[in-house]
Amino acid sequence: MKPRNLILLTTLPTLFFLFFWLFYPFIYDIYFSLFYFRLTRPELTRFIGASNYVSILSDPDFWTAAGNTALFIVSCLVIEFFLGLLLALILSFDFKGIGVLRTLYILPILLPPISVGIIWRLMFFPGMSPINYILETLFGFKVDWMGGGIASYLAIILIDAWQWSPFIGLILLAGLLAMPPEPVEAARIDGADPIRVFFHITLPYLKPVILVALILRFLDLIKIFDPIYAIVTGGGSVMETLSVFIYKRGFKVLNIGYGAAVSVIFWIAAFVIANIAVRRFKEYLV
Amino acid sequence: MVKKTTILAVVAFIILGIWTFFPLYYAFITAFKSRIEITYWPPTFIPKEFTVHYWIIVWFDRPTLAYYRNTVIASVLSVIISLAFGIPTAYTCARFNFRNRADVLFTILTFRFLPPAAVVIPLYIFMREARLLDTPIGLAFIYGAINLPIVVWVLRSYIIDIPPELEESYMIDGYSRFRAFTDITLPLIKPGLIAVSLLILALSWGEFLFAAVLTTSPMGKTLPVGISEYMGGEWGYEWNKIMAATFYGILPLIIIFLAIRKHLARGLTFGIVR
Amino acid sequence: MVEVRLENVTHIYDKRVKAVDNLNIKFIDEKLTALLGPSGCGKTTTLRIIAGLIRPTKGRVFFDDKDVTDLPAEKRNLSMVFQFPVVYTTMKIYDNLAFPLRLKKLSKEEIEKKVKEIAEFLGLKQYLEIKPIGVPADLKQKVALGRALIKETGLLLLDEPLTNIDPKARIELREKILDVKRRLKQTIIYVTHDQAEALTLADFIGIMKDGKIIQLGTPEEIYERPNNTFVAWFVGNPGMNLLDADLVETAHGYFLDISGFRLPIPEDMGKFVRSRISETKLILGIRPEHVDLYTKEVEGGIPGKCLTVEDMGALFIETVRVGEVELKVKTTEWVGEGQPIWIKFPGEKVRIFDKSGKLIYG
Amino acid sequence: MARLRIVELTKVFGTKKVLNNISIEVPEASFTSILGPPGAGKTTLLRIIAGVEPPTSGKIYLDDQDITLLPPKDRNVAMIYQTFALYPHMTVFDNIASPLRARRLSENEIKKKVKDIADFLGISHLLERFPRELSGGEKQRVAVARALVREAEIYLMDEPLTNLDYKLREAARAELKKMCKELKYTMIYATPDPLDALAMSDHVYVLFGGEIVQSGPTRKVYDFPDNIDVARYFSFPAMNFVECTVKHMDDKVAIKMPFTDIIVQKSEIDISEGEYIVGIRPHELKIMEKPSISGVSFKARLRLTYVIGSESIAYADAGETSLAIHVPFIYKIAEPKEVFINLDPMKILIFDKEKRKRVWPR
Repeated sequence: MKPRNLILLTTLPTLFFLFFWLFYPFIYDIYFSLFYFRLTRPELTRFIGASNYVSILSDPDFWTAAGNTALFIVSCLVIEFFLGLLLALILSFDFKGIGVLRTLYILPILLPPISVGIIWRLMFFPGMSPINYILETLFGFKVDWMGGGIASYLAIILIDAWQWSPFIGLILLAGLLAMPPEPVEAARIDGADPIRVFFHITLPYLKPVILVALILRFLDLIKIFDPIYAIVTGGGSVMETLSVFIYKRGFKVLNIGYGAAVSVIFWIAAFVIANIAVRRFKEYLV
Repeated sequence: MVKKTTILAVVAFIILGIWTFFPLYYAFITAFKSRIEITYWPPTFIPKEFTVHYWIIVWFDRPTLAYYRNTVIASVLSVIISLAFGIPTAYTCARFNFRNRADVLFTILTFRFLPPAAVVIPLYIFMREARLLDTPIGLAFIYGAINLPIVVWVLRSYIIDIPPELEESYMIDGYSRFRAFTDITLPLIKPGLIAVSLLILALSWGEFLFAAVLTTSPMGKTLPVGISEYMGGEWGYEWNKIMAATFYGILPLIIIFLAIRKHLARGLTFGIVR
Repeated sequence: MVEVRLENVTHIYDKRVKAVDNLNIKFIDEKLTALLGPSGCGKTTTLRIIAGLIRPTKGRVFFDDKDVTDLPAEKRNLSMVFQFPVVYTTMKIYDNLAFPLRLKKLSKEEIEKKVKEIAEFLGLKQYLEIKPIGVPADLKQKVALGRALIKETGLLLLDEPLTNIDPKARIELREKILDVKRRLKQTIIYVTHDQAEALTLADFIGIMKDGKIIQLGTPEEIYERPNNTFVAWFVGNPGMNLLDADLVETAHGYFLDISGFRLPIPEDMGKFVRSRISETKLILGIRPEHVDLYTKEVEGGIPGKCLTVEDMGALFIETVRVGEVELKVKTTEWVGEGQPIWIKFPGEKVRIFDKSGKLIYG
Repeated sequence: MARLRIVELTKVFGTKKVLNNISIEVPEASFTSILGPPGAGKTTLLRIIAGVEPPTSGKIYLDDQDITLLPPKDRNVAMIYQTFALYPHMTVFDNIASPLRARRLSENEIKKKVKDIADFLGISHLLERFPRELSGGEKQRVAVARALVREAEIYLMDEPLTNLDYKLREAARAELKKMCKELKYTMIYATPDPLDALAMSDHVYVLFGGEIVQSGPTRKVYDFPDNIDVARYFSFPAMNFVECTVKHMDDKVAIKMPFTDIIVQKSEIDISEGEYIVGIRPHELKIMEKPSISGVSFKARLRLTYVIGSESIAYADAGETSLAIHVPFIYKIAEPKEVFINLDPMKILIFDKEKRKRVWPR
């Protein structure tokens, strides 16, 4: 077979498959977004042009959700980076049994986010929160984690950090372990103490790996949904991100047209950001 | 100096250890507590009465077995689908340097980061029309699609590590390119292939948003959705049952995690970090 | 200015691999000693033990009779250049060179003076203001060498510093290392697998194999009087011809019986060899360039046939068969394949080893 | 065995022409080298001959059959890669048996053939091992065995000696040459090393930047390079080049170089007046204590000597010009010193300064 045909035969089906499931629905989003369309009242469906967009963009709740998403992304990235770096550093020590610890300490990564959310919901649940008990015993105060506002915001960051700091830790650890020993050794022979070695040699060396970890984390955080859902559902107070906003306005209320319009905005924003971000990986294409 | 570092490291290990394992521990022992004990204040950190009752009962007072079955079907099928599309693409993108290769690869990768929430509404309508609502088959296709970028990128990185000379040499020995792929490359990337299969199995296993929207009948739900529904309604405070169910749900994932630990960084970074 | 001494040093990796095996060696002050050996012989491990980057499993390391075995690398006050050029890519080349001095807390003026001096010496002046990213390996290695020299320590360790340098740039760096050796009174330990570098640069060569020093001597001693067959084969290009032989004593004097022909040897040599071995089996060694080769029959010449000729430009390497053995001969004249030839072994160039490979005559 | 003919072959990758209008003829049972620096297109050329890479244009004939479009499995060409390309998940036996299995031979036949070739190459004891358990030299033998186990029309070798250490290389050259002669194989050997080409091949094609710049019998190309680039590349040690001016004086010709003049009869060197570049091989220069009566002698300052195995290269400054001199034995100097250098005017090459083409010898 000619290489050209082989390439077409192997790439086109994949692209088609992806487009069918993940792009074609977006076209539908655009279509629906131009209608007033409730699943429960199909007889009321009518073309309304850009009205859905107008009402979204003038809806303060939408802007709050967008702002919340941005805020979550920034706070989670900062906290997870530092925790992840700390984790990577201590796990890079070499002693007997470190292999087991390296596995155990990154365990949360592969747990389903929704299960993680449920486990933490227990940790935060009013009236039975062991965290509140510890806080009360040690510091004499309690927090209403699920009551909305700053506390809920903190709770969700904690959940995300718990699950994903190990992800950053895992990547940085891989970077640390792949680091050639010579630069550190050379710096030691030059007479540098461990702290200088860390800032002058190790950290600059890790820079590309850190960038990869943060970009991937960033792109995932845009979609943040599960932990918030876990905290919010069944009575928790509202702390909406864009994903939750679509879910609630579009789906739970079954206002498809409106939800589709939010989806279009969100999809385009995510696509542009993701496409720019992933192209930073160009150097890894070989 | 050395001693100070060691002490600091030990302290960090302990703090991070508590932070990582306390929630898991507490959730785990909660599943052994009695109905009354879970409401105790102060909460108990070691169950006073130790009962396995709820570990058994969760199988019966909800269709947990059906959840399990749906999850298994959806995730296993999604692995097959994404490998079927992904392996050929990964191979040509690793072996041929064609003009639009970078665009193809980046387009594929971008799809991984699109928010599911933004396409879930049309997919709901589509699935309803296609009569795939409430079936694991429908979910399997979607999971296959969202995991396809991982398969392409990760397997591509494993294939690149196999020198093309091996295949060429095999072709010069007298075999076709297809045989060279099946006899040489495939056996050599086997560890990577297994790892990436288990990784996407795990990711499909725990997917929530699509499953929550696209399954509505009790018998059609997957584990994450089923369990999340324990939280509402009359079950809302039965944390022992919720936790038992949760742990049943994550147990296979812990086994997968242990199996692919060495490939995890590479798998989660699309083959970028080795 | 530093005499380095290893006493009974043994190093075992992963509880299994014995990289260095009970090593005793003294590196003479202000001389360049090369550790030469095939890959995996333990030479780099030895160097890293001296640097303090590895703590030996057993044994002590002394600098001028001071036991430094427990001292970490940063406190040993030595400098080192690695096989893979190590530069700090986040700093300008100026700061790379200044880095060790800043750690020593020298004044700004002093640092500037020294950096300028070193940059001048290594030809780095026009590069001082750039960061060493994407620059060729030889430039990086010069920066690394500069960083090693600027500290003015008494001990310089070089770990295959030319191996990863492009062959053209190697010539210049080699000259710089020779310059360093001439100008500074440093003890230099130079690890290499390349006999050319060792023979050229070193005052002393230590040949290593399987974690042991097999021979330590001047390049001339190593080349002329290899004390065993491994050294004889390893050094030289091609290595020494080594032929199994049998010492025969007859009424007409001594002969070496090599399968298919006999080589008469002088009386005193025969006697000497006889007195040193218990049996008659031995190994005769002769370097390819020392075999005399004739295309016409000569008195005392052993007849044979030329098998293959390798044209080496300036010289030819002939593989010839005499009796039942093959040996290599270096010639300046081309001799065609299949042509009859006669060879002679000049007595003073013949080396004799016992069956275990130890030198007994020559 | 077959002869190979390549006609006007061109290969374009993207916008880059990696091979440009290549025409090659390889006679049956001959050893042909493709000599060129890394990146010249040697590997691509071999891969096109093997059929794993299609050419952009041009034809390839095996005897008289056009094989340009045949897939590799249908053209019976064997190739040995620089990295040996052993299949890591197969034993040595299965590696060697692979081309036989592709031809659907019976298992008994396969066993016999593999055993024969393994005996021939001395690797019978390795058949049950996996490639990772082999040393570099053993891997190379297995790769050779896999190529030789079937009777291919053409054998292609892509730098099979590059990944061996120098001790193995010096033995491998003679062996490879001998084997090809004995078995009458048609061999195409790609290498960046002028010594490989010189030592082994009957014919050489010099490939620069995807173009063949010169071809012919190996020693002829070596002795009479068409231009400066070939002369610089295909010489070992690398040739010295000196700019000169040629003046006619009656029946004499004066070649004025910066450090000395060569004056010869017009009958000896017959070129017109003008600016030229002289090429002098390092082994045509001799170091002397006193000026010699024959040839041309001039003063120079011996700067350093570099020992390469059993030979040396000395670097001397004659005025502003640095010259490399090959010395066929180990030669070292402690300090730079003044010497005389002798040169035989009949051994020089003269190139046109503008066109860089050889003008003498004609």
